[in-house]
Order: sequence, then C-alpha cells, then structure tokens
Amino acid sequence: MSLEEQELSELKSKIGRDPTFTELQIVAAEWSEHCSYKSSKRHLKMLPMDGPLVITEKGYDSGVLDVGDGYVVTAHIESHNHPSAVEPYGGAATGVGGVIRDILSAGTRPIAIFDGLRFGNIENDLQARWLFKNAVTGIADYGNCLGIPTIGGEVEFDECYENYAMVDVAALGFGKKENLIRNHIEKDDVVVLMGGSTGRDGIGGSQFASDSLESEDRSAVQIPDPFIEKLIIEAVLQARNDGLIRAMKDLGGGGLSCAVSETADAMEIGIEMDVDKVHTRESDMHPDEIMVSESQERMLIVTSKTKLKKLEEICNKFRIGCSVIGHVKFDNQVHIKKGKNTVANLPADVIANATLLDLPSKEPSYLKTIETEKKFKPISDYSKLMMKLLASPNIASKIWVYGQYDHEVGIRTVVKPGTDASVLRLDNGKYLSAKIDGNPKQCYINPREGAIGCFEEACRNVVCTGAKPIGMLDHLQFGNPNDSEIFWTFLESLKGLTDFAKSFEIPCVGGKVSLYNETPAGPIKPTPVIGVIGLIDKKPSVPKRIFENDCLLIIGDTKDELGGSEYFEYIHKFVGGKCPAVNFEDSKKNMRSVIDIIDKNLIKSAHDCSKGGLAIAVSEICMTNQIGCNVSLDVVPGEKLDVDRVLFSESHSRYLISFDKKNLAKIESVLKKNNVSFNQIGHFGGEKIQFNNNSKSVIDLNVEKANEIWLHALPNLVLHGKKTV
Amino acid sequence: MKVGVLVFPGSNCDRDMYHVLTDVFHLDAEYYWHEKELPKNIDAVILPGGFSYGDRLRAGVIAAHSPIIKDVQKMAEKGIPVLGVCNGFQILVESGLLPGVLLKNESLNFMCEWTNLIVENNMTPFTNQFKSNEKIPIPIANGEGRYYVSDDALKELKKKNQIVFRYSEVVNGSANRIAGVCNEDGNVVGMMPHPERAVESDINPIDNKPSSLIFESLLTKMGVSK
Amino acid sequence: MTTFNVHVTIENKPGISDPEGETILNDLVLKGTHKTVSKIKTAKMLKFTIQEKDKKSAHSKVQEICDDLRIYNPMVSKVTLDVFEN
Amino acid sequence: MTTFNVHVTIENKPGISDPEGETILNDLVLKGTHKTVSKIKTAKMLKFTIQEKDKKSAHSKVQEICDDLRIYNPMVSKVTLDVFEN
Ligand SMILES: Nc1ncnc2c1ncn2[C@@H]1O[C@H](COP(=O)(O)OP(=O)(O)O)[C@@H](O)[C@H]1O
Ligand SMILES: [Mg+2]
Repeated sequence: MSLEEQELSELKSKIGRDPTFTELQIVAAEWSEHCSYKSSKRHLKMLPMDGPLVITEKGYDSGVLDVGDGYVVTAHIESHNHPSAVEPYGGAATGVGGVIRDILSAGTRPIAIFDGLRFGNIENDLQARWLFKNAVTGIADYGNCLGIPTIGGEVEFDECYENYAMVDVAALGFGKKENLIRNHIEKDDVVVLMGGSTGRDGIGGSQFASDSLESEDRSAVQIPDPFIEKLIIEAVLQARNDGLIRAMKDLGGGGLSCAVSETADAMEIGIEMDVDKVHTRESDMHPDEIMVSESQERMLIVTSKTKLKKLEEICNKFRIGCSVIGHVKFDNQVHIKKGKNTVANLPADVIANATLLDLPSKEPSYLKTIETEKKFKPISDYSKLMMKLLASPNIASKIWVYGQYDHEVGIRTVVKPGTDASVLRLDNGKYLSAKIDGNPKQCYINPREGAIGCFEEACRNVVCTGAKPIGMLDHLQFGNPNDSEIFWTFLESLKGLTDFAKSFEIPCVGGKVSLYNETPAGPIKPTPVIGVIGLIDKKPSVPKRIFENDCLLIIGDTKDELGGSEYFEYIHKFVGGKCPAVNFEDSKKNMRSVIDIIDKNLIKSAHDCSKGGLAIAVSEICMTNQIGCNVSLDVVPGEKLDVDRVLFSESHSRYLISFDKKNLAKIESVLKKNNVSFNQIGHFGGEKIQFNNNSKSVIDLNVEKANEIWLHALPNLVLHGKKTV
Repeated sequence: MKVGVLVFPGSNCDRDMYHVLTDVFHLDAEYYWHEKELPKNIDAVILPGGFSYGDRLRAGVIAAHSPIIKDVQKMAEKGIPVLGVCNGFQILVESGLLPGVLLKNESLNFMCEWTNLIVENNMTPFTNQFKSNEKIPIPIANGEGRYYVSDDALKELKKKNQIVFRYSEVVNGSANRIAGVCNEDGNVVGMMPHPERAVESDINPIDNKPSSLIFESLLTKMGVSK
Repeated sequence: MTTFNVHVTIENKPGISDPEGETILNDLVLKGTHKTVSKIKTAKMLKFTIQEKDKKSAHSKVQEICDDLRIYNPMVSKVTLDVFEN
Repeated sequence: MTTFNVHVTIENKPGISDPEGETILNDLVLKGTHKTVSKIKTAKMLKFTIQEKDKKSAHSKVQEICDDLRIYNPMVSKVTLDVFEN
C-alpha cells in the first residue's frame, strides 16, 4: 500500500515532518479512493440530501428516515466488486456483512437485504457462471444465517463484466427513533473493539478496491463469519437497549485506521489507542497490519467507563471478543501506541480528509455515433423469438436466485420477491416498499438518461405496490476516473440523478461510489444502481389472482426507444440506438395516477414495463397468474411504430394495470382526471398469450409452455450448462 | 400458562415465534437462553428456527449439547409439550429426543418456498385441532431439511403413528415425504416448515387458518379457552 | 506429551446417497472431457491437533470425542481416523 | 487401464481463518472435558474413482479436473491429492 509521491509531500507539509511507517500505512488506507472519495466527493454534494423525513446526525453510516409514530427506517448500499471477482463466495457474503453493520451502527435492527448482481455472458463464459453461482451462495449463506430476509434484487449479464463481478448489496433497518445512537462523546469515554479477532485477512482491501484488477493485491481475501455477525447484532442491540453505547462505527474498508480516524474527525475529538490491546488472530502482527486489517465482523464502540462492565458482560454472554483498545481525548489527535511506544500520532482531520481532486472530463467519442441504428433482419416468427427472449438470462425468472434466500424470516414480508418491489410491514401499521435497479446497457448509450431511467424504474417498481417514494440510495460504479471520458460519464449520470431527485423531491439518503472497475478487456459500462424506498400509509397492493375476463390497461406512452433494449442486444446483437428518456412531467402524472387507483382499491395488480418491453411484461403477468391474455398492439398509446418496436421498446413511465371489468369506468375516470395517456389494450382468459396487430396475429404462445421455459432457463444454464431455447 | 422459547447462539426465528405466541395467541411466553435452567412451572417448550452455531459441523448438533437440553429432556419425559421448528427440529433430532436425521436437501441448496403439508397424526398437542389429512399451506426455509430414516425405522414410525406431517408433493427428497415427526409418546413434535410465518393473514398469501390450528391445538391441550 | 495430528474423515455409510458427489460428477466432470472418472464421493474432514502421550492414546481420545460429541451421526455416517506425529 | 482412488482434500490456505473449525473447537470440544485438543481445522474431501493407465496420470488428471472446473478456488484454498491403487 502506498501514497502517490505528491500525496506524500502533502502529508509531510501538513504534519511538518516525515511520517512514520505506520502513519504512512494508515494514511494510505484512508486516502485511498474507496475511503476518501477523493475523485467524487466534491461532485456528490450536488445531490439533494435533505427532506422532511430525513434525520441527519454526524457520524451515521446509513441514511435515516422518519416513518412516523416514533419509528425510523435506515438504509444503506455498498458493493463488493473487486473481492467478489476473485472470491465470489466470500466477497459477496462479506459484502452483505458490511452493509448490515452500517445499518446496525445507527442503532437500528437490520430488516431486509437487497442484492444486485452482474456478471459476464453466462451462456458461453464458464468463469461468469462460476462467479454467479458462488456469489448467490455467498449471499444466501450469509443473509440466511443472520435471519435477515433478502427480499429483492436484480441479476444481469453483459459482456462488459467478463472476468469480473458486480455485487451490490443494500440493506434496510428499523427501530425506534429514541433508540438511535446519538454519537455524543464525553471526556474519559473508552473505545472498545467488539466482535471477531483481527487477522491478516483483507489487508490492503480498500486499496485493492481502488486499484484495477490487473495490479491487484490478491492477498485481500476475506472469510465470512455470519455466525459472529449474528451475535454482534444481538449484542449491539442489547447494549443499545441498555443505553451502553455513546457512539458506534462499523469496521469496513481501511479497518481500524478508518474507523478510528473517522470517528475522531466526525466527533471532533482525539482517540488514543494501543494496538497491543486489540484481540488478534495471529500473535506476530505488526502495528500497521493491525491498523489496516480488514478482518470482518468488528464494531468500534465508544462507551463510558461506568457502563463498560455491562457491555463486557453482554459480549461475554454472546461469546464475542471485546477489547478496550483506547480512550477519548480532546486534542483531535489520533494517537496509536504499541505498549508505551508511539507508532503514529496524527491530527484526525489530516487522516480523514484527503485532498479532493477535480478530475478533467470529456465527452466520450463513441457517443457521437451510438444512436445510429443499423438495418436489422426482418423477424419471421415472433412467437419463436419470444421463446428465445423468455429463456434469455436477463429476462428468465430469477426464482432460482431468490428461492435460495430466506425472504420470510422476520415475518414482515407482505409482498414477496418475484414481481416488482417487495413490501414489509412495519410496527406502526405502515408498510415499506423497496427495490434496486440498474441498467448498464442504457447507461452506456446515454449515461444521463440511462441513470435517470434506473431511478425511475426503481420508483416505478415501488409505486406498483402503492408506495410513495421517500428516499433514494445511489451506487455509482464506473471504470478508472483518471480517464476523462469515463469521468464524464460519471458526472453525467450524477447530474441526471440529481435533476430527477430534485424534481421529484426524493432525497438521497445514502450511497457509495465504486471506481476503478476495470476488467482485462477494459472498463465496465457505467453501472449506477439506484435503490428507492417507498412508504405506504394504508394497505399495500398485494397482487391478486387474475381471472377470466379481467382487463389489462396500459398507462404511459410507448416510444421509439430501443437503444440498450434486450431486443436489440440479445436478438440483433446490436449495441446502440436511442436510449429511453424519462419525461419528468409524464412520469409524475403516471406515478400519481397509479398510487391513486391503488388507494381507491380498484385494481388486482400493477406491473411496470421494463426489460423486454411490453411483450415481456404482459407475459410475466400471464405466467405468474397462469392465464392467457389477448392484446391489441394497434391501440397501445404512443407514436405509430412498427410491431417489433411496440412490443420491445423499453420506454419508461409505463404501467400495466390488471383489474376486474366492473372497475373500468372508475379507473378511466381517475386516469382522465390526471390527464395521463392510457388505453385498455387487452383482456385475460384462455391459455394463450396473444398479441394482435389490426386483428392479425403476431404472437401466439401457450402460457404453460412459456412458463416452463421462463422458470427453468436460468438453473438449466447455471447448474447443467444447458441452453433452454 | 407459560411457554418457554429457547434461544441458542444463532437462533433467528425466536422473536418471530415470541410475537406469534404473545401478540397473536395472547400466551404468556418467555425467552430462555441456552445456558439457563428451565423453571419447573413451564407448560410448553418451543425450540425456534435459525442457525444455531452457524449450522457448523451439522445443523443442530452443537446446540444439542447445550445445558438447557437436559431440562428439555426431563420435561419431555414428564409429557410436557415440546415443539421444534426447523433448526429446533434439527436440534431435537441431534439430541436424540426425536428419531431420524435431517440431511442436506437434494437440490443441495437452501430452499425458501411455500408448500403444502398433510396432517398425518392429529393426536399430538400441536395437531389435535386438525382433521386427519387436512392440508396446511406453509413456507419452508432450510438447507438441511431432508428427513431420513432407515426403512426399518420408517416402518416403526408408521406403526407407532409418529409421522405428524408429510409434504403433499416431493419437496426436498425427504423419506416418505416426511416434514414432521413426534416421539413415541406424541408430546415432542418436530417440523421443518415454519408455522409462525403462516398464522397472520397479511403475510400468508394463501390461507392462515390451518397454521393457526397448530397453536390452537396447544391452547386446547392446555385447556386455555381462546 | 507429544503433539499429534489426527485426521477424522466423515463420510456417508454405504447405501446412503451422496447427492453432492453425484452432482459434481454429472454436472461438472462428465460434462467436460473427463470421461475416465466413474465416481465421486464427498466427505468432510476435521484435522485435530492434540497433545497426548502416544499415538494410541491420541487415536482413542479423538475417537472418544467423535462418539461422545456426535462429531458424526452414526445413523448415516462413519468416521476413519488417521494419526500423524507432528 | 487401472482403477485408482484419488482423494482430494480442499482446505483453507494457511493464514486464512476457518470459522467452522474454531466453532467446533470452542463451542463443542472445549466445552466438554477434552482439554488436550488445541486446534481443529476443517477440510472437504472428494474421493474420485478414475480409470487411468498409471498412478501418475491418475494424479495429473484429477489435478487438471480440479483446476479446470474450479473445484476449489486457489485464492482461498489449497488442495492435496493422494492417489491409491484400488
Ligand atoms: N438477485 C436477486 N435477489 C433477490 N431477488 C431478486 C434478485 N433478482 C431478481 N429478484 C427478484 O425478482 C423479481 C424480478 O426482478 P426484476 O426483473 O429485476 O424486476 P423489475 O424488472 O421489476 O425491476 C423482483 O421481485 C426481484 O426483487
Ligand atoms: Mg418491475
């Protein structure tokens, strides 16, 4: 681990002397991109962070939202891309562990996990298959053991992740407002390291996350221990109930160095600690190794001298380590000792605040021609094409994934994974809905509109359950920021997200930046992943079974926007075209209307159109309800388009509403009042999924057959290496 | 009456079970940490699900050596109702209170899904309100849930009416599709599916009444009127 | 007292199926070009480090632990012990 | 062609922690009366049955399978092969 030459001279001039070896290691860890956000921080400020429900307190690692009646919801998102690319099982599992501890740090109980997974082309890439399979097992083993339900996520495959893994994990917490950790420290307070022992595993992890994979330090492998994490959760929550915690921070990237210096900096205090007091796994660890080790499952707790004994008793009960490693001082210095000797003594704000960069940006040249479409071969058999799409890895059912995750534990899960957003019941009678979404194919073609699209899609998913979006998490994942073209795509995405968040008044309550995501073949496509949290005051829309003669209606316009669509990319192997763009006014009207008709209890279910467009969205409804549907493409609202474009365009802001015929008039009147674009496009019944255009049959599929293919395509590929269609 | 909910390091359905006992069925329930003794005045004992000791070595085997299990053994001998759910079932099997073993699911994966149970024995303290062969929609969530006994032992189980629940379809490769069994006296019952996840209508997408009967059976057994 | 390493191999008794071994064989090994493999059986191993006066007592001690603490479930598995002097 | 048994032992590399072994040691073995055990390390074993012309090719074939099919991840684990003639 090392500092750049210029950073080294900066450090020297700030402290007025040469740093010690340990100081160098500490600063290198903390000034890494991963811990310091040096490339992104000055720009992230543009995101709106405040809102009527947002509670801010210094030192929180997760966002806090007031959901009324004395309760709060916390939220955070993290990624573990680099570690997962070399050790998918452990990397993905410890990713879950890290984000859970962020939720815990605020003093709330983690109640849900979400995972966003991205890999290379699993149809022909064995490595991608291996990565995918092991990452899923890693998340399952960790989350299941903790007893925190994994209730949603996404899975996507794209050539740009060849030999790489994108593992994003988000988590939600819930608790009483009065139980939030206040992070107020007093003189003579003691600093406690709680949890697993400190070993050599994961040394250099944060640096590793900031390097590209070729130059990685492959020693940064972390072994997950969900059992200890579970004990930490229970111990911390009991200590919280007993009022034993003054301040708390989880240990993540940069290990003790980061946790200690960031705590000291945020609280404007000093901390003096002794590395000999840290419970280590190996006896011969150097001070700098102890300081930067990224061993998992550890928490830093500041407590008062008088409460220490009770905290130790709790740790004893839960058989977890608990070392008093230091105490609070008021000199704003981070003072690291080994026994009597000082090995590092630096001002906290120097360590915790790397000099922020202002990197240059330039529009990538590939964007100049990306919208130009090529001429496609005409489609002779749309039904056959549909079967192929239903079996494609990005569209096939993900039940093989979420079926391995305990999504019921905690007995809150009202809407289970499998449709759009999942819904949890809260203790105050309200409901929480959440989903994460990304779309690198669209973000590559248009970083701004693509990012906005991810945001809107996550909103749409939440809106489909009847929830109003109240908060957003952003995770910005890009290649090497020193490449000005890559940095431009980062800025564009960020600006897009900011505009959307401001216009829709959805505050950003947390996020993460992950840069240097490069594979041997080059940078990944821009991969922002957006999480949206929604609140439901009354009853959520739990999808009800659809029967014969129920109606299907679409809200929103279908446009000629097939850039980045599965149809272009999977069927025609074409990357390019016009990226779907969100019209903010239409988007708002449509969201409002959907929430309105759900509130009025007029529908059976709402489903948004996303990957695969209208054709796939309708098929999903049919397959999950085991009923046919007859759809007329000529009455779909929007521009007049060729049949394939109506079927497969991935235009945003569209919702499919299924309902009992008798409610048609009422629904129409709400929609008319809201002045949205809509039409009844079909009715349910029979055993066939049929699309007609001007009474001519375009697609005719047997529901049962389609369902078989859709359900089994993914496990067939992953487990048996078999393509289904 | 008082129900003891045992808590082992790594239990994670204890709070769910407690909620159902107290908030849904208005029972007096109390947690007992695995190192504690069970007081004499307990009327029923429940071992909830989770990952005691992280499922290390084998699910349930380490917890089966907990001090509190000796008390459970004594209570079981006295005829007090004991229910083990999921990991609780695994612990009861590993401690010898119930016959058989629970092996890795045939899929080799953790499985979380809704399934249907058939009630085979409606004479236990947890099934006395069921009609024989009644169907219960209920979720499973486990990695080591495949029940196994030798063919001879299976014959014995059948003869002594120790099979309490069976899956209505093949789920994980369990012998005879067994999902739950009891001891010879019928007072100790273990089951892999999670009744505590199915008794409330807002989280049960199918029908919450059948699962409720598991707890109502206990109330009936104890002579508590609902 | 001498330090011994005792390797305890826990595997299914004959007649008890081993889906994991079968899956590795069928879905992984035989899918490739490796047709000479005819069987794969999985087992779990615990390597004990133990201080005992001699090899024999190291063996009997670990055997006792395995039986007492149900390190293996005798209904479905068997154990094999190999003792090595450190 | 001869039939060989090849035992593949997969375990965490030295220096990489083994939480399962630690739990078995601390929460099971040391809780009892067995204080002479100082360490337990877990490993996984795959027993291959393979037809090859000699011991050497049985060894190299199985090693190749383990590497190719990513039976273990060399980042975390190491494998040891023991070949036995049947
Ligand atoms: N990795 C995953 N983990 C958990 N649930 C997942 C995962 N991938 C997909 N799902 C679930 O499958 C359903 C469909 O996912 P997706 O196609 O991404 O939905 P949408 O198109 O509505 O965003 C959702 O309920 C989602 O939460
Ligand atoms: Mg959706």
